[in-house]
Amino acid sequence: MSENAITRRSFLAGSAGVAAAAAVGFTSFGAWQQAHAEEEAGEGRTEAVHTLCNACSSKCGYTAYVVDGKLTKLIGDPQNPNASGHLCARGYGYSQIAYSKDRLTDPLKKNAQGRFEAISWDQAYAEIAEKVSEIIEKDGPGALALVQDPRPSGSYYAKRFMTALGSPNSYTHGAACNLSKVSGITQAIGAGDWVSDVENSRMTMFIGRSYCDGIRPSQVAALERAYENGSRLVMVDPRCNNSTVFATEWVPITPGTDLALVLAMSNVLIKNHLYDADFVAANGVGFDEWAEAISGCTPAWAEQITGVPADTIERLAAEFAEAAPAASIEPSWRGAYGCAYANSGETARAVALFNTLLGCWNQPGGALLTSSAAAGKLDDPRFAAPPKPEGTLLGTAEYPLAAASMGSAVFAGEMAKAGVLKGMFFYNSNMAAGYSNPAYLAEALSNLELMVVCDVQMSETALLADYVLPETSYLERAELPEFGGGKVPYVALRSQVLDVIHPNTKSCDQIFTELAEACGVGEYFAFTQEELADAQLKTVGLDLDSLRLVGTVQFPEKAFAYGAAPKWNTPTKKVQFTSEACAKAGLSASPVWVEPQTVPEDGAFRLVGGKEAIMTHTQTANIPELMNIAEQYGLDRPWISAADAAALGIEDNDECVVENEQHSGTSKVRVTERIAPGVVYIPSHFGCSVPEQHTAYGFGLRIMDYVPFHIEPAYGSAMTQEATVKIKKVGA
Amino acid sequence: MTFEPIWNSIIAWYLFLAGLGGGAYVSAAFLRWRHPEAVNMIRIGRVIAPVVVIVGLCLLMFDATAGLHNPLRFALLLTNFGSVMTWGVVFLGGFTILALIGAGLDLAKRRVPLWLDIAAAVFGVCVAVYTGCLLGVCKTFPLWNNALLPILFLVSAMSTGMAAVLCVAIFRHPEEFNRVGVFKKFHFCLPIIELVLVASLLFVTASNASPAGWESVMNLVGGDCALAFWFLFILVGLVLPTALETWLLFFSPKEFEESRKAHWISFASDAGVLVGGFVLRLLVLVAAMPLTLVVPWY
Amino acid sequence: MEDAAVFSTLAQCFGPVGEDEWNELTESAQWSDFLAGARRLLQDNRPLGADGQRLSDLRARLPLQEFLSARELSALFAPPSYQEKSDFAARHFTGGLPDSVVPVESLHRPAHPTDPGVPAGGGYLGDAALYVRDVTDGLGLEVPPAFAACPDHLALELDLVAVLLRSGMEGPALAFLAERFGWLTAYRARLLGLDEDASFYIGLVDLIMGIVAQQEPFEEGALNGCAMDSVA
Amino acid sequence: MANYGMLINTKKCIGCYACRTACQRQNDLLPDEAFIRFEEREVGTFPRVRVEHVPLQCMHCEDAPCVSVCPTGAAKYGTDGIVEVDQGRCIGCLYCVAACPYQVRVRNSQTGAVDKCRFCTVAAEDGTKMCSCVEACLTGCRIFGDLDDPDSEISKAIVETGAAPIAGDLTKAKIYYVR
Repeated sequence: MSENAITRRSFLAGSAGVAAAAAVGFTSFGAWQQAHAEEEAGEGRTEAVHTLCNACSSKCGYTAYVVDGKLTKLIGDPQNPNASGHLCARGYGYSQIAYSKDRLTDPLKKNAQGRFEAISWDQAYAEIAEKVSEIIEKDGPGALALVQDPRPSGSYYAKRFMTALGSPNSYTHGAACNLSKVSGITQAIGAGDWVSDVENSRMTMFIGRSYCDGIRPSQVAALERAYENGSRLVMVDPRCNNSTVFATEWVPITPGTDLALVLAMSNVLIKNHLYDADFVAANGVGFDEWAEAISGCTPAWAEQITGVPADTIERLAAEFAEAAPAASIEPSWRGAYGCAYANSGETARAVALFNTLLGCWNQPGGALLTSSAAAGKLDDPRFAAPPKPEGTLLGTAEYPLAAASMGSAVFAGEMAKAGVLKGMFFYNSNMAAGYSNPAYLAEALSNLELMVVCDVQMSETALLADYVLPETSYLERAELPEFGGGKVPYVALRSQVLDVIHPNTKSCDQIFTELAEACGVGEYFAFTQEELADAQLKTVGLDLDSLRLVGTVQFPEKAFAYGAAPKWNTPTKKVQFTSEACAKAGLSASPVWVEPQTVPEDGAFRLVGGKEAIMTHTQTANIPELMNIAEQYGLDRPWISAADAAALGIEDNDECVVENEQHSGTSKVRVTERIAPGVVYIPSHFGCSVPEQHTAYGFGLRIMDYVPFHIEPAYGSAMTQEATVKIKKVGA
Repeated sequence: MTFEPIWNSIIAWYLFLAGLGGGAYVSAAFLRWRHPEAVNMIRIGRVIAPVVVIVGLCLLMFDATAGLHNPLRFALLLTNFGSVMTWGVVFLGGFTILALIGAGLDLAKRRVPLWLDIAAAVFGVCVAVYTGCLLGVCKTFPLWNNALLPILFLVSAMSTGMAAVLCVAIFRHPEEFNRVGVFKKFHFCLPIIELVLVASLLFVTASNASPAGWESVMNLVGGDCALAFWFLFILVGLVLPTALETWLLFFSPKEFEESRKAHWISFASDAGVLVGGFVLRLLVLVAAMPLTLVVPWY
Repeated sequence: MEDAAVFSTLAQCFGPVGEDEWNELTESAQWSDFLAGARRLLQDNRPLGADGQRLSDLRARLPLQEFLSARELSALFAPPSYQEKSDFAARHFTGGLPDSVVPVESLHRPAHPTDPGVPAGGGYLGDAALYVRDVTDGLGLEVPPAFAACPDHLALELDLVAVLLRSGMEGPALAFLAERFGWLTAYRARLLGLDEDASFYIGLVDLIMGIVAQQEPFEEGALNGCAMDSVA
Repeated sequence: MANYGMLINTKKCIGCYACRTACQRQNDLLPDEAFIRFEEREVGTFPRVRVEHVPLQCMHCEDAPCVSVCPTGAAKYGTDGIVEVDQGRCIGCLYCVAACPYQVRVRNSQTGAVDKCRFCTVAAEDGTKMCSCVEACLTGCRIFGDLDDPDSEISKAIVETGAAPIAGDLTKAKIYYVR
């Protein structure tokens, strides 16, 4: 049979003529490896590109070095205020996501048998657009929602897409992160957060916040300087976390009772007239009512609840008074009152009020209300915002105190279960595994008519979706400038470091622009990401190319000035010791003691989550570099105190059963002195149930399996630590 | 961080087989000296020696993966004469060659010169001692790092060598087996010496300055290796053979001693010695705890 | 069928191909010719590309049954339709799915026998990928953009062997064959692991591994040969 | 001829593993190939407990047990007091791994050869920007320098803090610990 055209066909372009392959250049693999090794040592064609790390929301700026198209070393940018010249382990490890073998490479659609199949982008866009218009016709745009963990481009494009469709339901991951904290503080001082001037402080207290576990390099450096300057640094935490290396005191506390501690310290300040009376008088409203309400919260009363000795509370309050105003309670993030307990919002309010008693707002070493840089108004009509959707964010009525910028994503889950929400988009969010009880969320989200997930790899949430849109890794895309606040506001830029590795993946700005065009709202996306970025930068006197060269630029002229009298944009324009909104929402006008929802019956332990320095919630578990550390040092193991372990006959590294009504699982446990009795700590990163995350799958316990689905009254958070567990040795 | 042993059973087999090979040839030389008439048993000793050692060497090369990927590198083994392993390669190489010649001549029914037997036996002893020194120089593991280990491995090598020869002899040449009284008496007392050596090794290690010694001994005596140590090594490897041999050699009547049933009992005790020999190497490798891991340095 | 064509056909089985090309390839005459060519390659003891024995002694050869299991054989004799092929590819030749078995060498580095612990594969763009890309550039060819992430895709590697044979570079073809297909054992295990029947592809993988084994004796010469004449 | 060494202040180590992952990026190591290992010690009992993280890596001993036991000469004394492993000679017998009292040599799971900390940060002495363990440490635990030069930063720090090798004179180790 003669040769014919078909069998001579070839994928390699330029070989149609076949015989033309130059007979010259063939080297065997061995020879190539030899040459490749020498060339690599000799620093072949190297480029240095500035980008922002995507391993957590700090978005540290660093310089990536690329040799012949392959990523090599990463060096933190000194001029970036978050990195200050360093990166943490996650930064180095997560950069390898670009080459991960578990990456999504094509758009996927779930077929009738419930299995995913690769489809083309056009088919995906068409079918999604059809479903979206169908839902809008039937139930209006309010039946659509978006949940995302904000990143530079994502927070603009995804939200704009949802607003363009006419839906007000744009949520962030806040309900499982810091929603209660931000909302509670806003009720008290009208701002969602502050920056504690730790390095200049004479005393700073950290409640459930460990700079050395939830790492932002600049904060670790500040903590170290404060420690060396002899500042009094108090870690209030059920766990002796890694920040105790730079702490003068560890105050172990019963989980969920931080509110009692803060109220008791406030009580001591007020009773002994140790607080800044004129500052309170000048800036506060309703102080007397609060003073009266917490008159019973004596240190002795607090000792029963928190387990912290009364004289320690007395002493801490006195030390605060003596150190004021160069002292403050650090705002914390997720650990203690970000979203953990039924009293988290109120705790945040109390902490803000306590700082007010110290009169430390905007004082050196105190709590600084810093402003953030922002892009000016863009007059180019293409960038005009889509009309504001009518109707409010789902959940505003049920959870009036929840900060509108975040919304209660867990309530959105409940609405999906109830059929109010028909279509949901997820970007850079693994809600099904991390926000609340995965079993409940899986059931709720599978009730949706349309579920679209945009991510880099398959996640628990993507497994539930109808359509999965593969995004490029953060190293293969450029994003909008990141305007940030702090002592010196700045703007930082993520430029594209690597060529797109998987040709069929797109960056999020492309995806949401093309989705908008498919859904007929393309007119709000008539620009490229570069054009928008350049326009934004021009409003602050910069441009894209100059920022690309430098990576981060600071605005010294907008720097924070000590002593500036803070403006309280609360309804009363004062620090609200009593909040009318809280009263209307069914809470006490002024923050008083609220019992956490779950009280462990005998033999059960209070469950706390927490961060390991090498992991970011469930996002980095599939990175071999990082997971290998967790495996080698058993960082997935639950912690139990030496006293409790002895009572249960458990030794270090024993295989134990950890169970409650929600879930039961087995794991080796770590018996340690570094945790308060009556408490079990499970790190919040493991127990991945996604088979194609080959490195992460099935390793360790997932803490959220043990937490029932419930929502914090008025604030709308997921109450991620309102759970108790029992532990017993396997076979015991 | 839990400590994972560096070497696994492959290296334990290598040490065991190298020692056994050395012991087998020494047995052959001893038989030639004390029981020259036991020609077949001498041949058995000479044949077992090279075969077992070669198998051990192959296992070693298989485990040294970087060498397996580029076999040329094995030639570099003779670079650093400060290293015990280099001397080991010299002894093993020399011994294998001499043993092969000895076995070849013997199988070809040609007379094996005395000097060859002596040289091979000396190399055999060197190989046996080398396996002990190989571990002995590692300061990291108190269980290894003392003078007793080479002697213990030497005695174990001789004992397992003799046991191997006896085991084969029981089946192939029972009549010769019955007449090698002196050999059997020597073979009888080796496990007892080994018992004493192991006991003193444990005492010396346990009293080591660093708790790593204590941890290693606890691993052996009470830890997760306890079952293997007490049952497989002490009981099956040492105590049982000694008891059986005592009964056979000294208390049982002559004719019973040569009966088929007694042969089976001797075979069982020799097999026990072999099992004990291997388990000794394995336990020493696996139970040893490193110095710096456990040491809470103040 | 000539050796180069056998490899081209194998490449097109694993790579994305148009509907009419696939139908033309798998209509009976063409496909049985491919199987005959493959059968010859499995048994001839002659280096790749050399014509050696003529067609006449084809019959005297052992049938394919000697080399493949019954299931694989029946699958090979009845190649999937274009629709079946693209559906299988949509479910399995794409990344990030529970049963993705993307045929890319860097993802399936051969684990060393004594090292069960070695992870199944590294990531994309491993050394193998960079090597194949450099070799392709060296030959004046170009890796198609769709394969940017995986120049060491099985389709491209098979295609490269075919191209080398067609341009009279038997030595390099043999060397490339010897070096680049060790990972198929690991890949075959992944194919077997699928709960879906992949015997067509397992059969093809067995064919390739059989050919590589058959060419074993000739590979030594080729490997040293081309290492010497590697012109940078 | 310099004689390079390192000082590690474990009082400032927060056990964040940044040095290990940075080293893997700087030297393009496998995910399971770590040149730095960590010991964690709890001092005291609840609630008066203190945690100490101790990073351990090749001490580049002047009387290196690994060099003395390596049969193929792969482990050898390189220039400026840096102990090297010649990847071309190593057969993977793991003798050096057993002989190293600090257990800081690791076997490459792909090639089977053994490798260890290469004091790669020496390249930073002439200003090349690197993400080696010294530069990457968030709290500046490490100082690298020439031990023979009395007024190098490391020599002065050793004198000032009284730093000493982790296991006394077990070997002439060149990493000095402040604890």
